[in-house]
Amino acid sequence: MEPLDRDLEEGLLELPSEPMMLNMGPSHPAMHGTVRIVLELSGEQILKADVQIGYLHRGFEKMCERGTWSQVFPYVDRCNYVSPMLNNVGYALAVEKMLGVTVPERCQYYRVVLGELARLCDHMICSGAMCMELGAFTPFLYYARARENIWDIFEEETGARVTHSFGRVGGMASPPTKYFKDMVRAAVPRVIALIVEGEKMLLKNRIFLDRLEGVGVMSKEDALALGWTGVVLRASGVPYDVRKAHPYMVYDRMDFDVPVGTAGDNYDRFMCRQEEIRQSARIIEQALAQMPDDGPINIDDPRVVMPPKNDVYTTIEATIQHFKIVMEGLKVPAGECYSYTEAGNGELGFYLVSDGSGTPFRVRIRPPCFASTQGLEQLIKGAMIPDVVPTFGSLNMIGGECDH
Amino acid sequence: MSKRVLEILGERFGHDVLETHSQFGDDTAVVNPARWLEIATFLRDDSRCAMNMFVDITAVDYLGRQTPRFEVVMHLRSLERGHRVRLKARVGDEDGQNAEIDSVVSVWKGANWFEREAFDMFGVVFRGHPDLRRLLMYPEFVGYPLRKDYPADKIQPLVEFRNVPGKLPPFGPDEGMSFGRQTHDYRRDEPGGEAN
Amino acid sequence: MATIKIDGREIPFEQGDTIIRAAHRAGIDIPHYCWHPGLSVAANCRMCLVEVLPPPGRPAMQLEILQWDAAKGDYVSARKPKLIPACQQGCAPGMEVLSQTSEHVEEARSAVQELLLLNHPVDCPICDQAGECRLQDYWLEHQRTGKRMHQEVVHKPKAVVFGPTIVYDAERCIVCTRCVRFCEEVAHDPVLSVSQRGNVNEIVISPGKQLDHDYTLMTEHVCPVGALTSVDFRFKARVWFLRSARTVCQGCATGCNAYLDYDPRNNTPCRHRPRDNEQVNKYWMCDEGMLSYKRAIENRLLTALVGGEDATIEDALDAVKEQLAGFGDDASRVAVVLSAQHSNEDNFTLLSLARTFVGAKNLYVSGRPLGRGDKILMSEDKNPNTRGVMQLAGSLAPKPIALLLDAVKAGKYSFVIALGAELEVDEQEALGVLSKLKGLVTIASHDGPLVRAAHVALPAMAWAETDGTFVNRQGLAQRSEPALTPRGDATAGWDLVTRLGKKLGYAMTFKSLADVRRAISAETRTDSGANGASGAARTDADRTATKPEVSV
Amino acid sequence: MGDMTTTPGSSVRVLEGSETGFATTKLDALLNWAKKYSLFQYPFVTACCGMEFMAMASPRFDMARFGAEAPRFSPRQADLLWVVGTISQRQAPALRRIYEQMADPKWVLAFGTCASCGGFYDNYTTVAGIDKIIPVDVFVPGCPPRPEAVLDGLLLLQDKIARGTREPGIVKPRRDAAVLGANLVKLGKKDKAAP
Repeated sequence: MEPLDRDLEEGLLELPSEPMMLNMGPSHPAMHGTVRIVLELSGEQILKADVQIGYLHRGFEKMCERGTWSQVFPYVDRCNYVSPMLNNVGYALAVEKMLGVTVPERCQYYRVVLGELARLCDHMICSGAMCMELGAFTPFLYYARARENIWDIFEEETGARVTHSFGRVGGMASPPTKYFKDMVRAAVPRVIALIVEGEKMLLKNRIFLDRLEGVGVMSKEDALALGWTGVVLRASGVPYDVRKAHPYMVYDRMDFDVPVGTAGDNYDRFMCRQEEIRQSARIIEQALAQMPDDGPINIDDPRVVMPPKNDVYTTIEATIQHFKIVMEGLKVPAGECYSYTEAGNGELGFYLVSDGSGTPFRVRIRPPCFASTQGLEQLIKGAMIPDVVPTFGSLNMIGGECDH
Repeated sequence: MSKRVLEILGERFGHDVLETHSQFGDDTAVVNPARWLEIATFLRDDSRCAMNMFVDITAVDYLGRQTPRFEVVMHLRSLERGHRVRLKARVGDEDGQNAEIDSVVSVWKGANWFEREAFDMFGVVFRGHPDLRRLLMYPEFVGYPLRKDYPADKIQPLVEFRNVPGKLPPFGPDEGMSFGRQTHDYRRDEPGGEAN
Repeated sequence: MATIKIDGREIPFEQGDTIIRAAHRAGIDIPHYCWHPGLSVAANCRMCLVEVLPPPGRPAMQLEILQWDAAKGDYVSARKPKLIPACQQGCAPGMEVLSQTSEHVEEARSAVQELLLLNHPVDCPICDQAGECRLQDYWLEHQRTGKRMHQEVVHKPKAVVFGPTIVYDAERCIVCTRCVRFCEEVAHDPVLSVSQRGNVNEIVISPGKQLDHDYTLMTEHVCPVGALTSVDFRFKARVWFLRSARTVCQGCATGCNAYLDYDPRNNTPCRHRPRDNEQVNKYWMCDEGMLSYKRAIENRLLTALVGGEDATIEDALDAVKEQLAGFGDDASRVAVVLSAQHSNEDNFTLLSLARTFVGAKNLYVSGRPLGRGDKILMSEDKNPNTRGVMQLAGSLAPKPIALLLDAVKAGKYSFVIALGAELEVDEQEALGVLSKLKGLVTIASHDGPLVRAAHVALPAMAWAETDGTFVNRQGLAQRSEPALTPRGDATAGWDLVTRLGKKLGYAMTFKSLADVRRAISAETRTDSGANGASGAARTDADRTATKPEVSV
Repeated sequence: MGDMTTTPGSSVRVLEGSETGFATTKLDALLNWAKKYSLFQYPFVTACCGMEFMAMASPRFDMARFGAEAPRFSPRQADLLWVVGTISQRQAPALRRIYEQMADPKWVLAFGTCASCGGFYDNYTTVAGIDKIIPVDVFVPGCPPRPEAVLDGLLLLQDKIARGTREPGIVKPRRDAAVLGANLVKLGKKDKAAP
């Protein structure tokens, strides 16, 4: 395993006492995700921390250079497995940006709704896992139960519970089911109710609050300089939300607020997530109301979208189309583009380089929690060991995304 | 909307801004790697640019397509003005040697891990980086996986594998991801005879 | 030079050019099925229709048509320009042609494409052409609409056997008559013709005849769709898994330029395709050559042999040292056999070993025996590099192998170093004679008499595995790219010779192919005989570099 | 190990085929029965499959029903190692160390395709199946597997424990008509009419 490459001498200079090394991870009970933190302690206090990631590096970017543009979707899915739909949509938007196409309105609303549902899951799991690691197991069970409600919808729509691979360039894999709106309308209130119940258990809990409030404070300027985005940045008081700052799809027609923290500590991060869940619920409501009930889901361009399967088996034109897209891949104009969306943890960026062929030349993912995790070191320096757990939890590091 | 930034850069740094283009709505400036740090600092401090949000640093390997071989790509955003710009610098020669560029950690400390990752994956050395070591791969790893000439399925195990008698590997030599579409075969100059 | 304008782009043309030929030369691709640069014009696919603007001051030639007006729900009369097949219309100076920029043209192409696909079967999954099929490409480029005809399609015979090498599928056929014209005009064996008319027409073979001339596989190659398939390649590989290397055919002294398509996943060659070269093979190759790709893997010498037993190359080289004890003493007792089967580089290395270091004056050349030739492409000399060997040897010209045997019978030689395995004389007596030798070392890529006779045999790379230059019968030196990764212990011939020389204590310094090439050009510059070779080598390299990759 | 023959009516089960044949008695069976329902598990959760693992622990698919309730976050106290998710080359030493820290008797369950064979990460950084590093008792395919499949895997493991065999087992897809029927209904729900 990787040795701690800070020499002890300078540690000795700073401290009369012998500092103690503590190794958290890569598989630590009190920390989800696979990260290893090498701590240098004096007693309970953390003098130095070396955060080492990469234990879940799966070569995402390398694999993308080996298939067609559409074969990237399964990989994006597994980058952020807590809210795969957001990554799906993000990547689809990036490729569509290069192709210069926009999907039909119905599809945009569909994407928004599914995306926000995924955001619900993301925030719930983050909060849930965090309080589980703080010993509050019951709220986690509530949140997990609430997530099941949403996953039922995903399963109904996409056929998969977790990794949907449902996004497509120029549309979605299939149109919404007949009962889509009813299902969502029925599920969301139940989810919110469960969340409220969970909150009741947490927000009056002295221990919980003490471990959150005033712990892991990140100032506005540092958060910016560190490249933080999303909830963690907003909790530090910067109202930056891609959905507001650079509205994509139909977010500009949605009326929702961006919760902003004041202190930038764990508590703010936690509360921002809780509030965003409610905002997402609002967005879903409006989106469902505005979403047209019929109309095409995919753009009408044989060079991009797959033909209907039954045509493929019966007509030569569809067969040719299918062949072209599957065997050669859809051709993306040569060039480079950076597309960014608001994912669960913040700005999810895709920097794509195409050489005009059916295969990506380079797919660069800019994972939001990569930036936030590198802030962990600063957050826990000088803190106590127990503070590592809630701080790390509140950053919501997703292994697959952070380690690519 | 950030074409303005390109103009500012142009008039401030003259022909050290090698080329600029705006494609798919992104504005890009390819700059002289020697003045990388200087330009970065300017972009952050100049009130008209105010690029105080660091977004991303990565590299791209154009083996056999252009020299210098690597492109270091940086994305920046301004919180106040809400505009973005992409900064690129070309470094490194054919065999991947002396790919070096200044580190911008002193400008945005967020660049720290991003530069470490770029170093880890491409072997681009960032001068003046506080601690430049591998981030995602383990120290024992030899080579730079995201370079085009690193075979995607070449593993370097840390623990020796058990040999289970009669157990087949999950992928045979001709199976798995190496499924042979005309991907970027850095040895061939032309895309095969497929054109005929 | 006179020029025409295509889509506003000025391109030159030569006297008698058609629009499409001028465009093709300029690298502009005007979609076409029936036109082929090497064949006469049929103008029956109508895919290459273009709009030719009238000369200034002249009215445009226009057609009265009835156009469907969706708003009115009725046909209204309209006018549109008369389109002209680019493959038939000759160029006139200053002519202005609209190809992609005219919506009339795009409309026409889409219509033509739709017509061609009307009765096309849903065969792509089982069709060898899929992936390199014009119908597929042009549908995506020019039609992109679904099927409007819902009636049952016309059914025609499938898998009709035209001959030993070609199978025909009438349903896929668009009757562009390329194959018919090829048989008539190039192969001079008009056995194919079109029968019936309208949408039931198909290609038929003359009664009682077979498609069995020497160029049958070319009919498959010129077929723009999957109608004609070669028995050899049928169902063997999917083309999108293949890579291509620019090689030179090894079948005979003509040295046709070819693409060697191989499957990188299992490192096997799959087929030869002709590579256009006006100077050598135009657009054609003979069946023999098309099938000669198999020699890359068949009957190969894959390990070093010492006394017929497998050995590592190192051991073999040691064995050579013993076998050739007293080798250097008397150069007159040493004979060196060059090979018309191997590349210039291999031969030159052996030559320099013989001339510079050993000082041997006795050169011979081995190769395959003469075969059938014709007036079109096939030459009787079945060796790809005879001319090259002669040019390299220069003044002291290598003698045929028969003389070597006589000399050996007469006990003139005791040592022979040979390149290549083939002999054009009867094997049995050759073996008998060669057994007299004190030491026979053979460096060969394939198995053969010389290998069987050799005391020590070293495995060389076949042409498909290494970079080599071959000089064809016109004296045109042509590079051949490596395609496959070497099989077995096969090593580059020049490298083997160098190591052999080192083993024997000579200071041979070739470290890379580049060294050898430099040495060759250094020598040929002084030697007038091979100026053609090196000069041609340059032109050839240029040509392959600048040749526009336009599909024909 | 060889296959197990049971003489009908007798409690003695004779194990043949292995180099040293021996007989097991009811006591062993009893012990196995005990082990079977008191699996203390150590979840080695790395990746996507962790989501489904949470779902398994959560109320709807309640693992506790099968006597595999208590998670032990120290390998020394655990006897069932769940390897949940992709194991990268960098992670491999940690995995092996944890396995070696576990006390016998111990079992390993490979949760998901990545743990079983590396999944579609056939690249420079992923271990193609944890059985290259540690012995595995049960493979649960799926990317990620549905909780039902995992429960099947758990039952399969318990069955193996009861029978005392260590042959690796793989969870097969359900083939019974009920499930197929359900699937068909599910597909039918998709609105074909929608464009």
